[in-house]
Amino acid sequence: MENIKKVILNTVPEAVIEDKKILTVTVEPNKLHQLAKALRDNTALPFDMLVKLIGMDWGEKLGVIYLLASSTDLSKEIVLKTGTADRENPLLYTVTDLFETAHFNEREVYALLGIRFINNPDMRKFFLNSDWVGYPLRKDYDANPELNKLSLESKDIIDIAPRIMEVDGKLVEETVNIFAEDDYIINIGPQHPSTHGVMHFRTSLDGEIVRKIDVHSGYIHRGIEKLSENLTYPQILHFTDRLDYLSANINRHALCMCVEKAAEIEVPERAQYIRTIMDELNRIDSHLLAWACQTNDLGATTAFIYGMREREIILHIFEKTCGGRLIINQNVIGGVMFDIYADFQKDVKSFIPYMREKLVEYDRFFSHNVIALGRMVGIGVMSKEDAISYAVTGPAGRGSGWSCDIRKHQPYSMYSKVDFKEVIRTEGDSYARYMNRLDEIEESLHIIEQLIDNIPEGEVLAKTKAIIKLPEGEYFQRIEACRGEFGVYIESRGDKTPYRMKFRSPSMALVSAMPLICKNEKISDFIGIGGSMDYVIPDIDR
Amino acid sequence: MLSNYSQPLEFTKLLGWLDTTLKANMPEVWANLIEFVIVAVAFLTAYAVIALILIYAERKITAFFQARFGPNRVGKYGIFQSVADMIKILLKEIIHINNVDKFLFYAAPFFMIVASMLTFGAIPFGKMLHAVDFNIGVLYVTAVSSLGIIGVLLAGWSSNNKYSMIGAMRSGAQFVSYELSAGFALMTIVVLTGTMSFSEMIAKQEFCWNIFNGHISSIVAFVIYLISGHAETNRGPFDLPEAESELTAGYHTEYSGLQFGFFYLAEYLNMFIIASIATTVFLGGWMPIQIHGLDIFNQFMWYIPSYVWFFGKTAVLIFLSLWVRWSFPRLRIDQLLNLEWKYLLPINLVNILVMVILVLSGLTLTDLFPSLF
Amino acid sequence: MAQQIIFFILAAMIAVFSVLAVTSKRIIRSATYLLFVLLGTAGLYLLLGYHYLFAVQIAVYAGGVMVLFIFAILLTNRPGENVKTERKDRRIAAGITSLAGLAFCGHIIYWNVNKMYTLVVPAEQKIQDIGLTLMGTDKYQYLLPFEFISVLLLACIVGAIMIARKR
Amino acid sequence: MESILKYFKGLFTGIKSLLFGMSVTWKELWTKKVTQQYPENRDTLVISDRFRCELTMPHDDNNEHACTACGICQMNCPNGTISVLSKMIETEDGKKKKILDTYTWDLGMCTFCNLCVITCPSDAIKFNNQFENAVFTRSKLVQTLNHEGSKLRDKKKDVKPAETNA
Repeated sequence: MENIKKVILNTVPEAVIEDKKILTVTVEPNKLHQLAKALRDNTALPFDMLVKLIGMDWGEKLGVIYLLASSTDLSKEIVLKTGTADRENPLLYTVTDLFETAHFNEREVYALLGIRFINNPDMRKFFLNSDWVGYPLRKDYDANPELNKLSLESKDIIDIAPRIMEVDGKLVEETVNIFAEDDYIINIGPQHPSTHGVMHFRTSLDGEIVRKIDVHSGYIHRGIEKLSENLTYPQILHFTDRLDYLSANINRHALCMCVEKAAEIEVPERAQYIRTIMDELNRIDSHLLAWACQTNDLGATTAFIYGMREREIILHIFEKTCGGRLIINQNVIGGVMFDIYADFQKDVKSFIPYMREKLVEYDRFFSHNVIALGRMVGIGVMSKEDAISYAVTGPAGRGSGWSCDIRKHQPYSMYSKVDFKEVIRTEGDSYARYMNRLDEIEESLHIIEQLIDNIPEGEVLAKTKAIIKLPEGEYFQRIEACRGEFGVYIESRGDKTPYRMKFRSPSMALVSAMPLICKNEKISDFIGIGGSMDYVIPDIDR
Repeated sequence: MLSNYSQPLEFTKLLGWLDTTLKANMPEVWANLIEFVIVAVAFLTAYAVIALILIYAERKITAFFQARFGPNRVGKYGIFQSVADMIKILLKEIIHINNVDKFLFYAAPFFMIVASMLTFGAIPFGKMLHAVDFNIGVLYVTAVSSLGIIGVLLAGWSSNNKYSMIGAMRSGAQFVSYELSAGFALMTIVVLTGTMSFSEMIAKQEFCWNIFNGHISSIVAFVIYLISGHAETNRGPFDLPEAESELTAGYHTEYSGLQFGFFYLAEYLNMFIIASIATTVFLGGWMPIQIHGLDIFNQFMWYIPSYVWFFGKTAVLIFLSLWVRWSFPRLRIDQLLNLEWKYLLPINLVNILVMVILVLSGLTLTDLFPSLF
Repeated sequence: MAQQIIFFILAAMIAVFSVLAVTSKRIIRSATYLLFVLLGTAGLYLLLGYHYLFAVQIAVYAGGVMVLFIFAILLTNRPGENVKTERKDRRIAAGITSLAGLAFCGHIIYWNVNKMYTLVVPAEQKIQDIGLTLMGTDKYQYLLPFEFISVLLLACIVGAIMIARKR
Repeated sequence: MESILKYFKGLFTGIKSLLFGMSVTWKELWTKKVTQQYPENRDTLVISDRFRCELTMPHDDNNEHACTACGICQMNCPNGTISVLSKMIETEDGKKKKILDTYTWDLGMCTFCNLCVITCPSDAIKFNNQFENAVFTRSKLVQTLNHEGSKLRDKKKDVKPAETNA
């Protein structure tokens, strides 16, 4: 990391470097792009993955925090900060040309904090309507409902994007049309059977072929990050289950770990075991649903129900363990809410061989079906470079040959002690993503097998203070959720509530890559690719 | 030959008696008119009843393929479910849509239903249960069933909905291609039997079904006919025109109530029609299984009435179609056209040649073993 | 008697829908009306007992050509928009021309219709005969024209593929 | 030649894969179904003890509960589902004491996060597994948990430990 400091100082000599847990660099807005580029192009250890892009309102300043990681070794992280004191018309420079994933994130920051990014090719508000009054995540936001009245009027969708470009050192405000005038546009969503939620793709078609996709999101945005700012940490926990509801337990695990690390709470080993087993069961559950939905997207309704049948067994185990099936509320700060029930081991152990048998059946039924192969092999190809640039992680990223499993790179809980394989395929097509999920179910079974018999006796919940306050500081936690890397960022000012809470949702990266990989594919493959990416909308609309 | 066997459960006598009594008691014009009406009413009833049974059977069988129970709330085992559905569809409001071509929008479902009705009329359901026996039966069936596609195209166009439109376009491409294969497969058998009339075809299959008679060639034609028939009825895995995962409901997205009911009914009846044509052309139609020389066995088989044979064979084919439908993912449009133009059609063309050679050089089963049949 | 009634119904249907097909401004409706005309014609064949011709009329015209018509119309961008009514003098000219055509055709039909009755034998054609006529090389057999048409269609298909390839 | 070989190989492997698929559905056709038939199976239906359906305040035979009206549950609830109304009474020995008046809980707003139960210092509330909670109006979802005329259980008398989840 010393070399990195040198690189930073060589590029931007006036950068302020702080040696915290993660190296933190603060620079002026006009130097940020230069620094990010230098870090990305650093050959020895390229920081080419933008993990999180966090818009911040520090009070006097508005700014952005970038968490960068190296695609070769995800545990190497660096934090960049920049900000502007101009609250009326805050302008920062975009990094979209360096990290594609920044595009949607910057649009989100614009919608929620009002910071506009120079040179971002499309600076419409993400999540919010263009006529929304105020910027919700600013501390001085006026939440008076009179300002943003509920409108029942139908609004036309405006396909004109404003943007600010820098031409010869001057800033030019201009607009661009997203679609050409005679494009044949269909709306896939917001209510559509195959968008897996309330997602809206404006799709321009040429016959059956998709030419361009414009993503609209935010139909079910709940402002969880804003809500969290007024709630205590134990209260925030129940939101995490409602982000990506299919990896509910894993998300909750992430927030618990972040708080535990910050408050220096030791989690009992038994709880660690239970958390890991439940996480993996959750992963199997999610991958089963993903498999089922993908087959359904490809038109095989029967396979869909087979997936549901197996998933039911896991849900039943969840129900017996912690009284919830989907939103399971199992993890709490300091451990788990419920100890395992008497027959837990027996149930899980009988599930493992059953699931293995079913995996063979899935293989026979769908994985080699000639129609299915035709609809998945070579369809929706995402190269490794694109996967990194769009920060697409999880089974999708690993399908593009990118080793991006946080469980391997930054082991947490019991993952350092168990033996498992990171499933990687290099084809980058729908089929690779599809097969990755099935193989990951197998790996998860393997992990559970190693843990289930060795759960140590003891407490499941560490003693914590009645009111948990985190010491002042910034806390990052990354974790491998079912769809990829899930991240939590907490900025604490020493209160019982966070000053700023930010979740990194893997689904947002998956969706942001959709326009790229669906281009020039058939419309039915667009649906199939969507299934193979397996995004969950509430995860995006936090 | 046929009348040698006693056939107690056939409708032959009843129909004959009806005809003679009517003609004895009134002028022939009126007798004919009454007969027409009776036949029409019988067909309409059969049409509705078969559709209801098919819908129920499909839902039940599908459920069992899919680890479910299927309808089981309305009546024991849910047997009245489709009746309830029918009542619901009849009572449902027909939603009027703005900015559509009203005339075409409302006419479209009728094309579908009329086309399948016309085809339905020409099917021999049993001995004497054959409304119109054209001597070009096969050609007639292919011709009138092709009218249905116009309904789909017009529905897609007049709905003023882009999903419907894409569905209709797909349907057009699909239907035009697969009709070719279906037609060729039937032609193969026309070559074998030398007739286009359904009644003559059935008569020729008394001891040896066409599918056995032309062995390899017939079986290939049979499989191709089933595939392309399946595709023509727009059912999975060929249900692209209404692919629910991408087009929500394709060409009938905007229809409701009875309008939708027509499409729904026609779809199920088309499935039945395809199966029954396959039965008639390949599997001996309503003819019971008979073995040359074994009179006792034959007599025994004739005790089972011909319409039971017909519906039994058809049911087997329908089951096969359901089985296929619920096992496979949907094809993409280019896969669909590839299957037709790269596989089915070339194979079909070769197959028809093979059949000609088989017939000309006397290699069919009846030619090879005349004593057996 | 019954035949007469059906004939008049069919004739009226053909006449009305032909007029509608020409006068409708919406091209897709015109196509549909034309379809009804073709179906009516098919009905006439059926009335005459020409089952084969009836089936071919439906299969080729109604089921084939019309499907392609409609399909092609669907492919065009906003068909039938901006169609203007013709100027009055042009409409009158067109009307006179068509009346003249009607008179001419009517004259021919009227003077030859008696002869037609003697030529047409109302008997059902056997499929075998039709097949032999199409495929035979003797006098009054049509293999050569049949093959000519096949070659023509092949040329059309090749041409279509060439055009499609260019895009 | 090779392409012809590929054509036929593709054809036959394709058909084989389709037949494999059909064999799976065929097997399923004859397999006993696992679907449960609710409400016929009400008698045999097993709902896990931990399943969270309705918040309840257990009362004993003397119509006494353990709620001291401290309001911690109300404070901890992220959605404002619970409202604890207390009143002041005068006890026999003349001291003023705060006791529970009404304890209302809105099922319609509850997210079943269990925070109220785990933070309750006197184990006065718990979730039961009565899952049939559908009603026709929203207002019926607002329930009062303490029974009519109930009072606080005397701590000294309370010998048996509060029920905990297994």
